Amino acid sequence: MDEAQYLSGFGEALIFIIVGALFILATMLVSRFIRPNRPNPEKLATYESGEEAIGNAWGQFNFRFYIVALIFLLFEVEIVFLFPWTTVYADPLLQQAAPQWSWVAMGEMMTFIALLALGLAYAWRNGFLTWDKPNPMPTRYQSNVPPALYEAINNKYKRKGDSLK
Amino acid sequence: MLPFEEILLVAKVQCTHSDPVAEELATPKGIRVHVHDLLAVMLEMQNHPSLYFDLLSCITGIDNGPGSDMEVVYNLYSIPFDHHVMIKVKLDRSDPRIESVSHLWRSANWLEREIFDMYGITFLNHPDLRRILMPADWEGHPLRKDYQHQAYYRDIKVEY
Amino acid sequence: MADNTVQYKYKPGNLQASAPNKLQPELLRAEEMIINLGPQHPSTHGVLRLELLMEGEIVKEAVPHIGYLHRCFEKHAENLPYNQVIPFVDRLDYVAAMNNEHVYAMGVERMLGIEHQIPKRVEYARVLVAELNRIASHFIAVGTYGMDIGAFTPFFWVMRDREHILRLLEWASGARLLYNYIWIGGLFYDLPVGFEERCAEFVQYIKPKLSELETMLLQNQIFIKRTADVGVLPLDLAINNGVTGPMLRASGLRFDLRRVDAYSVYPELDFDIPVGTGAMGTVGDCWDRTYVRVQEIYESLKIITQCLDKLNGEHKRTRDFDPQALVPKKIRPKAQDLYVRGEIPKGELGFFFRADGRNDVPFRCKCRSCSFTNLSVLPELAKGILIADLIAIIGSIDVVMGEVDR
Amino acid sequence: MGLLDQRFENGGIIVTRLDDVLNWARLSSLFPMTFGIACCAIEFMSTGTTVYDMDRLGILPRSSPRQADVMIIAGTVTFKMADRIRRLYEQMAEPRYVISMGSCANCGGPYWQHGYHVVKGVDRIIPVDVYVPGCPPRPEALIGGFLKLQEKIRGESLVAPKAIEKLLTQTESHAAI
Repeated sequence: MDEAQYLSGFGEALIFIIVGALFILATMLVSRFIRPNRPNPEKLATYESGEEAIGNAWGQFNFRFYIVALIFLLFEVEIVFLFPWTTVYADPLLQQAAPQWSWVAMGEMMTFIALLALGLAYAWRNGFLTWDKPNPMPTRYQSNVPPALYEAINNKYKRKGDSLK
Repeated sequence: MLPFEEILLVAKVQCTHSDPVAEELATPKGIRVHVHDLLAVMLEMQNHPSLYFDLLSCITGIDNGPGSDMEVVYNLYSIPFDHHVMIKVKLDRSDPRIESVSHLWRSANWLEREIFDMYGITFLNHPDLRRILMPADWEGHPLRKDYQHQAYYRDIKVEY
Repeated sequence: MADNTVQYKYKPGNLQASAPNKLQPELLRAEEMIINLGPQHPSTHGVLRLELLMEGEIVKEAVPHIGYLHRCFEKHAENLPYNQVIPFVDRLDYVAAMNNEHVYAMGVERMLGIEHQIPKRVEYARVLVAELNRIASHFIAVGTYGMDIGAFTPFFWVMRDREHILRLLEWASGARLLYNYIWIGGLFYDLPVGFEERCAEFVQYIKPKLSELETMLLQNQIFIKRTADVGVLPLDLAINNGVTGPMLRASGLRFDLRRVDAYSVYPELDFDIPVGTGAMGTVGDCWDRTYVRVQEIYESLKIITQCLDKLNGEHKRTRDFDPQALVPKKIRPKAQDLYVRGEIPKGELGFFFRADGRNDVPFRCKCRSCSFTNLSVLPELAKGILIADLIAIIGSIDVVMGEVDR
Repeated sequence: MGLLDQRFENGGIIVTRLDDVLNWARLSSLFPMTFGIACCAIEFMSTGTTVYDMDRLGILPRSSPRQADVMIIAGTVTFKMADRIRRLYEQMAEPRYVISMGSCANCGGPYWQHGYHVVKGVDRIIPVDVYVPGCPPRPEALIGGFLKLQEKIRGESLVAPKAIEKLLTQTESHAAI
């Protein structure tokens, strides 16, 4: 409606952001003053399992991780768009001003989602969503003992007390 | 169930260097074989249709002290026939070497590594003969009878 | 007197010098990397370290590094008289100390030739405390395994119930965890008055809790999804790898030394040997291993009930019964080699003794520990699995590092 | 005597020193590192779970050294492990404290004579604040160790912090390398 209120909504958010940032900065500042600071090579090491990291972390990763991350990000962004849209698409004031407003808004959003879904279907179709299946490969070992002998052991100790029971 | 004498006979057929000796003072009863006969005897023990020693329970290294010899003792057990046997091998203490049996029993892999670690006995054709329990830069083989531990490790006193 | 000043001097490269990596980073192919797991890691059950060759999430090779808890058991056993070694035997598999003591005492008695003279009451008391401790050990195994998989509640439940066992054993022996209760030729002390009644109460208390645990953990869909068909160990491979205990039974072989060797008073007791059936997946998977452990708790309860019957009936407490009557003053076995084995919660614990007949200390005492050989199967199981499943497999092997490294 | 005990009488104002507030904050949320080495780790587990419930003292195990305040050496320290313990200790955020739990960590315990691979006391590797005797110590003893540590922290001062003083001497030895 009037401009002042419209702005104050953002103003509130701005104040939240500023206070939040200040809070974090203040706590970090306080801890900076009171914490002991004695770095040494072992302390600055990244790895925490008690071993020394060797080599570097710039190895090649499978492309699959990147694609999954990308698809995930896409739908995150979609959600971000959906939230403000839900607050306005059924707004009675806007509907009064333009009677077709809700249908247009709905149609636009559905098109947007359909486009993304198409992308997802494409990725799915191309097999980017199928994750690595484990393929356990214990050494094939066939002992010379005939399985019947083990079966005999199983029968021997099967249940001594069946008659006792 | 085969009596011990027949197990001994089975071993005897495989021995080409010297006859196996029965050790009566052992529980389960033991067979002492020549170090070069070991692999043949072990292979037969595992695959003989009335023995089938399929479980290698334990491998023990023994150091009989300076001036004497070293021994490796294998404890075999046959699950299908409930046989026990103890196979003993004597080694030269100055240069202890013996064929690995880790291709017959996979459990021998780590057990042999442990004996290598503790006694310095080299297992020929072992896939991965490294120290297993002690640090890689430790000096000496701790369970030898003449072992003296080092005074310091990483500048920490080893003695109390 | 030990001087307590910091003596350690840090030098870069110390870590690699004491436990060098086996896998070489220079030899990696594209998309492969080496991940180090442990020794400080919440899911490796102590100080186990694994070097993993990974391709994405798939483990291609696992190299276990052990020895971070090597406490020189064999050196102690060869330098101390037989009876003084029992505390060190406790500290091998420290969650099942009674079982270790039982096997060790049995071995020395067999060397002395007094194995069959032990009074029945002593033997029943030994089996009773050993089975109680077996339950405690399986509780730890199942509880921490649930925690590895992501189920936290069962862990608290089993720790609560385990405390009752610890209090019973503390009442009998005076210690909570490491007891030194079973002596060579007897017991440290007869069971305290009223122990049998309390024990029977405990059995009544624990039965409903166990079925709760089963519903909560074994029938839990998340647990089943995480463990069924994971880490399948075929029987032939298991035997060839020297795997024993619940792991071997989960692979489908009814092989329990309490039955096979029929030592102590076990032949007089009626109990079943649970085996893996592949109820939720394949025979020999992680679910089967956990299932076998839980079923063994039931079997142990059966044994305990029967022991209590005997201890209250046939082999009743008498005023002049001395559990130390047969304890030898001087333990000097004849010259011989002896391999003794017994079933502890993790599998076959064996001791190889060589006595020379002249000394009170064994010439050689080797401990064949089940966790050690059970763990050596891990590289086989780890090939080609997801790294999340690796945690499930380590937990299902149920390693106690004190016993692996000795 | 608690820090806030009986101090609300005069108009609800708390007068305290910065030292006290800091010490109070530190001692009330001692996060130990879940670093079980041997038998004592099982008792440490017992302490953490249902029956003894360490949580009621604000003691909550953390898995990463960066998030931990206290390192509990729960078990036998071997020479192979010594390098790792030292490194994990270095990686903890300061102020950091060490509780040596059990005889093995205190002095080598039963392994003092023939234990060629056992470090005779973790204090040869890292400075220790509280020693808890026992083999293994009962959970009550470990909780007692924590209470002792809290007492120790209560007496610390920002001006001359004892734990940090000790560390300073070590960083000098680091700088020398």
